[in-house]
Amino acid sequence: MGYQVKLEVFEGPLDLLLHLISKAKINIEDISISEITAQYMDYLNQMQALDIDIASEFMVMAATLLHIKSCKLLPKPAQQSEEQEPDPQQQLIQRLKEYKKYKDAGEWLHERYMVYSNMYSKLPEEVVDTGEDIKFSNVTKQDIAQAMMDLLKRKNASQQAQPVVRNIKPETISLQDRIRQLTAVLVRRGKVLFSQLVSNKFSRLYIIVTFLALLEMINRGWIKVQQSRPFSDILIQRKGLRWKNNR
Amino acid sequence: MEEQQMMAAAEAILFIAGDPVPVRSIAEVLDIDVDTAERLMEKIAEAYTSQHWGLQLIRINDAYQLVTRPEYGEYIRRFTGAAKEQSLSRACLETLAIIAYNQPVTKADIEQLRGVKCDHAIAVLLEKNLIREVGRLDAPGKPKLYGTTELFLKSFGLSSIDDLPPLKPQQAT
Amino acid sequence: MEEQQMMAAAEAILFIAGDPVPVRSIAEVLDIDVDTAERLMEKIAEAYTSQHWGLQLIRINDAYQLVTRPEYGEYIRRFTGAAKEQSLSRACLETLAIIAYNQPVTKADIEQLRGVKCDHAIAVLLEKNLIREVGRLDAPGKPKLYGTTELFLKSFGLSSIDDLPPLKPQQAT
Repeated sequence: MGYQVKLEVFEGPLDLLLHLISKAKINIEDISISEITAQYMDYLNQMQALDIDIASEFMVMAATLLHIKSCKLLPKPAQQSEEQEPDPQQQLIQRLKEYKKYKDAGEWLHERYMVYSNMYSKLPEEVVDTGEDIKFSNVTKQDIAQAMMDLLKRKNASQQAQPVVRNIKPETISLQDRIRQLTAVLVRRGKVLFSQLVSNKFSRLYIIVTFLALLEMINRGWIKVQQSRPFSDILIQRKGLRWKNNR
Repeated sequence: MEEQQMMAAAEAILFIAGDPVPVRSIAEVLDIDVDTAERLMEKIAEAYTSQHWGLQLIRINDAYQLVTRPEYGEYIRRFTGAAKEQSLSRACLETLAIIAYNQPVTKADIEQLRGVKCDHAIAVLLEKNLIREVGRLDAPGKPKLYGTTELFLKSFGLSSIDDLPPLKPQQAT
Repeated sequence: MEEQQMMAAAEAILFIAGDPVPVRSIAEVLDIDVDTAERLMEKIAEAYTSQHWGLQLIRINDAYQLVTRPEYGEYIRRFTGAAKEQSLSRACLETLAIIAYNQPVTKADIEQLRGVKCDHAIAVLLEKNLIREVGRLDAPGKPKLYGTTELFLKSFGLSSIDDLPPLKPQQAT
């Protein structure tokens, strides 16, 4: 591990250029191409030194900057070609100004979102014929699976077709899924600490489900657990658990 | 927190819940004692009686629930009548499927998936003994967790819950 | 029917519906014309602002919806155990801004403006249901066109896309 320098992350070459311009405290129109090019290349070199992948867009912009710089060094072209080709520096300035507008709009949206994502709505009441008696005599397990798949499909479809309300979304994680995940971990690693399976970045529900999954796995005789003393970490070991158990 | 703000927060919670909300849940969420919460709820109920028009706050044992006034039932029927009425069997089947595949699961989880309130379907399934309460979630509302019963397994010829057919992955539309 | 009663009935309907209710549905159920219904909703919205504490009536396009006030979001999350909506990344916000102001717009247009690839940001925004495909451009490759959704309006407190502030022309940085 080498020495790590924290490098600001930019959303792209335009973002980086705007940063350099604001650092220099100048207007977009007043950029000095040779200065900005030097600073831009300097930043790319730092990224390279830190082994950060440089996206191709940054390289394209570097080439553009160098092109503009070289144009400035060359004698003015004849008039006819000046009419045909717009000044690349002016083009770049135009792009920067356009981009800055949306960058600012994005910041405005961010502030709004922080407020309005705190608004919640109520779920609609279900309208059913309460006089009806339910009959499940002809219903099979396949119908249950189908109902679940229909639901998921409907949910997908409705999200695309008529997006209206974001209701409160409690995260859901199924016990079966968690058992499957834990099985995969244990088949691969043989043993694992409980603390490695949950951390405070997970929700309480997630931790509960993990715990329930482990209890279920103990119950099925798939794993064995050890705790050296109260509140200490729990060691979970594979026992008679093979991948096919889970099928 | 000032009383006015506490009333506002309590009103928002009652609205979102739709169901009866125990006074102690309100107390827990607002970090006040139960007696204070109780007085708060009575104040809201009074305000609803004097100011409000279509809604009222009713008390059921130790819980309060925001409901529509019966006088406007006719308009509600007219409104919901325009919406397509779903068959109860279908509503119950969907609810049962969600519980079977995601157990243990709260009512809120089920409703989120179905996109509607599911009180009626859950009541019917409980009554038919196809689902049962398997515990409570450790959240201020202490919501009940539902799971399927032995009768459910028997009724659908499953030897265990793992016998449920796997769900095919959903294709994005 | 007196106005007071109509307001009460409309409030009850809004509560039952949960989702945004189009003004014309209200008009139909109450058997009044759309303009009268519109005025009624405005009156309810005002009353909610002055009398209610935790709730408000918002307008989204031609529909109205009862929602909780943003100030009390934290209490609702505490009550339901829901996670806070994560803030959107800068890439997503910039992409969303471009789509909101220029819709319908292709990915190529967005990428041209931002100067970077936007696949990931677009995928996230689609998943969060803030944008959607609104069609395809009649050009080689038939590229998809993107636009914002109603959820976008609601999530950003806009009653229509015209509510977006004008883009600031860039002078000084």
